[in-house]
Amino acid sequence: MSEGSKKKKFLYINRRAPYGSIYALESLEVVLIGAAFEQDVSLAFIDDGVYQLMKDQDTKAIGMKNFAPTYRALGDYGVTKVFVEKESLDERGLSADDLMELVYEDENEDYAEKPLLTVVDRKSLAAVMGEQDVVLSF
Amino acid sequence: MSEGSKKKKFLYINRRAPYGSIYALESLEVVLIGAAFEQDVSLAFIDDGVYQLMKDQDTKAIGMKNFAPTYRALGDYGVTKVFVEKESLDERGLSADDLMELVYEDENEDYAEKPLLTVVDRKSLAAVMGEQDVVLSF
Amino acid sequence: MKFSVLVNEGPYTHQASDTALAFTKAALEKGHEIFRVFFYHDGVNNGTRLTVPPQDDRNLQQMWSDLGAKYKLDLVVCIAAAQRRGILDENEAKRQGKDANNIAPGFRISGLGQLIEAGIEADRLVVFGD
Amino acid sequence: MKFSVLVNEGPYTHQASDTALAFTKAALEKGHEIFRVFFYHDGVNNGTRLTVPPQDDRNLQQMWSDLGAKYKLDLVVCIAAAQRRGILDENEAKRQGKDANNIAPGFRISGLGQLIEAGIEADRLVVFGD
Amino acid sequence: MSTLHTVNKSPFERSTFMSCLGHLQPGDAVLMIEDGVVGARKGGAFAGALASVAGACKLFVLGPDLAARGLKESDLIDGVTVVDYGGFVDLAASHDRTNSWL
Amino acid sequence: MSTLHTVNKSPFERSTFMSCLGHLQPGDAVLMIEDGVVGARKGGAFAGALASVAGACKLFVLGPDLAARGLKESDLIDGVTVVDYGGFVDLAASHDRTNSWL
Repeated sequence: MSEGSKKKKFLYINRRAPYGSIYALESLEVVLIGAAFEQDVSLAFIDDGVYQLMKDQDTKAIGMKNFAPTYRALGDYGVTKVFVEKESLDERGLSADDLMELVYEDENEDYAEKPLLTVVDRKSLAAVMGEQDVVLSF
Repeated sequence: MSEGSKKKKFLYINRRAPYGSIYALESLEVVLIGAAFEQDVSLAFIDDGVYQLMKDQDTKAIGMKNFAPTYRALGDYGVTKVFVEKESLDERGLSADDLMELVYEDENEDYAEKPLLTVVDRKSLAAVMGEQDVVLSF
Repeated sequence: MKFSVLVNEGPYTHQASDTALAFTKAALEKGHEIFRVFFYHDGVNNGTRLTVPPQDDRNLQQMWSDLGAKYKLDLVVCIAAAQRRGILDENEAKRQGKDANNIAPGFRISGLGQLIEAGIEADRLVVFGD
Repeated sequence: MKFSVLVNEGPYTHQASDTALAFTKAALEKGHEIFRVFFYHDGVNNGTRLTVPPQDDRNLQQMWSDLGAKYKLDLVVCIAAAQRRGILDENEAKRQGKDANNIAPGFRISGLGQLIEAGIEADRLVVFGD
Repeated sequence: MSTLHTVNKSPFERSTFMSCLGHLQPGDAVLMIEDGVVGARKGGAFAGALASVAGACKLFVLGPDLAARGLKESDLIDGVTVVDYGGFVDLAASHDRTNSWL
Repeated sequence: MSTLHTVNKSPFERSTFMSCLGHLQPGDAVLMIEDGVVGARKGGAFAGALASVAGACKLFVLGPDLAARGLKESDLIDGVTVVDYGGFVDLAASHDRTNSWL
């Protein structure tokens, strides 16, 4: 980016389960469009938002499009700071093993494949929230 | 009512605070329209629904119509079984004194004025729910 | 058995319309009768023909209209809720001095009394919402 | 200071639009600038001119249009969200082969990029929703 | 004279799930649909509350919603039966009334 | 570098209120608006949780929403300040960012 242009820290917080409401899908649409603006983007999955990342989502019988595979593309869009809250997993009887194995290629390290999701505790996530310029919660 | 016509037991359950969403108001609209059908109607206020009955609601500054006075008309519409759940009041730090003093005139007892609201416990209310033909929750 | 269905939320934002549609279809396929589907609150937004969902997504208005045509369903949009939210048929648009209408094929606009009647006439009323 | 406002719910069903309107008005009256009001999710439903609220109720679409005219506000309805929910302007209606449009005066339809831009250009982005 | 209760929201998001459990009568049935299905997961914070009513009431989840959220029947607490939309219709028909906790 | 958090739903209905309280940083402010104002009532089930953050964070409620629900300033737990829409604007301006818990 040129020196004069603005670069802001954007955090998208995903708090709701997918499919029961459209917020998860329309949040993802914002993130993908927003990638073109080359801002400093982070994603957080907390509360029921962690269900958006579940493995083996199968939406055939509810007649809705399964958009879980789109999360695999986040790295290609330059979105690599993706946090999952540990306490939110714990409360739901879930662990990181229940989530999709998402990776990205690190262009700063010869495109080495790295895990996309970082499980962090609530306190660390609160600190991330406190470092942003713009926070959008869905 | 004539013997051949159907008379059903309708219960309207009000679970949400007023003004934050339209459900309380549009529930009241159903109850008032429904009165013309001369069914056996009960109302229950549980969870945040108890806030619909609060005294001294003043909506001037939020620019919305205060529809609390409409509850005073319930008796005139023949709706006299109105239950408020005790546990819901307790959890919110409220008591019956915080609620509007609503009355109706009992046409079976020479139009004696009687209190409209009956505070009942959760167990009794569950029993009321189990006696209905139609239950609508708002 | 005779069912009535109440849909309290619009399409896409909440799953209510999807679930109500699947329930209604399953009931009909089992040979039950659907006395009426009543659309209340934001549910009235299921009845606009102006929606253009993405090509890889379902079209809920179309699915309701199609199911309605196939089984001659009575799809009723509450008039008071519809006016608040901008769902009008040709008559209503004229009466309110509006220059356009947006009601979808197979839906009709009527009063809340139709919901009470749906509760009285059906053996079961099943509600879908937020 | 420069604010942007995001409205995520439609009128009447949730209080979001009322609160956003009151916030926007208060900010303007304090001399702040409103860079943009962006309507997303069901928020796009604030932008239909076909609403006919009861006579003793507020008309939120009218209030947004009026405030927009008074302060020359940029009221932007998200195109993707609007298509799903049946909010169209004349161009979109033509492009999609629809026989009517319903956008209200003072609102314009544009892409999600306008929301990101609103976040970048304003000092603060304030969000109202369900 | 029993009731079919439906719960469509996650107990982690809304109070309807617990409010429903607090208003059950013996012989009633609870059907978790849409986001409500996540409440039936083994090891979750509400699994105990749900299990505590399983003796007096029958518990069901809507299979299509379970699959959409990446959950399997084996992920659920004991005593929960998975049904499809046809099963939902059967439950509505076989109980005297439906109470949708919205 | 502090945050204004807004909560617009009742803690008795949704989990956003408690989730917000769990993610505060010292020096942040919480503004309860719309149905969220009921969480600040004295004697309510969430009054203790709210009071426990009052030392590290500042607490506000939107007066117009409080009045609409029949509550008065004297009904609130100690340490909560009532503001109007102009005060909401001032809070949004004086904190570095707004986090709306939806």
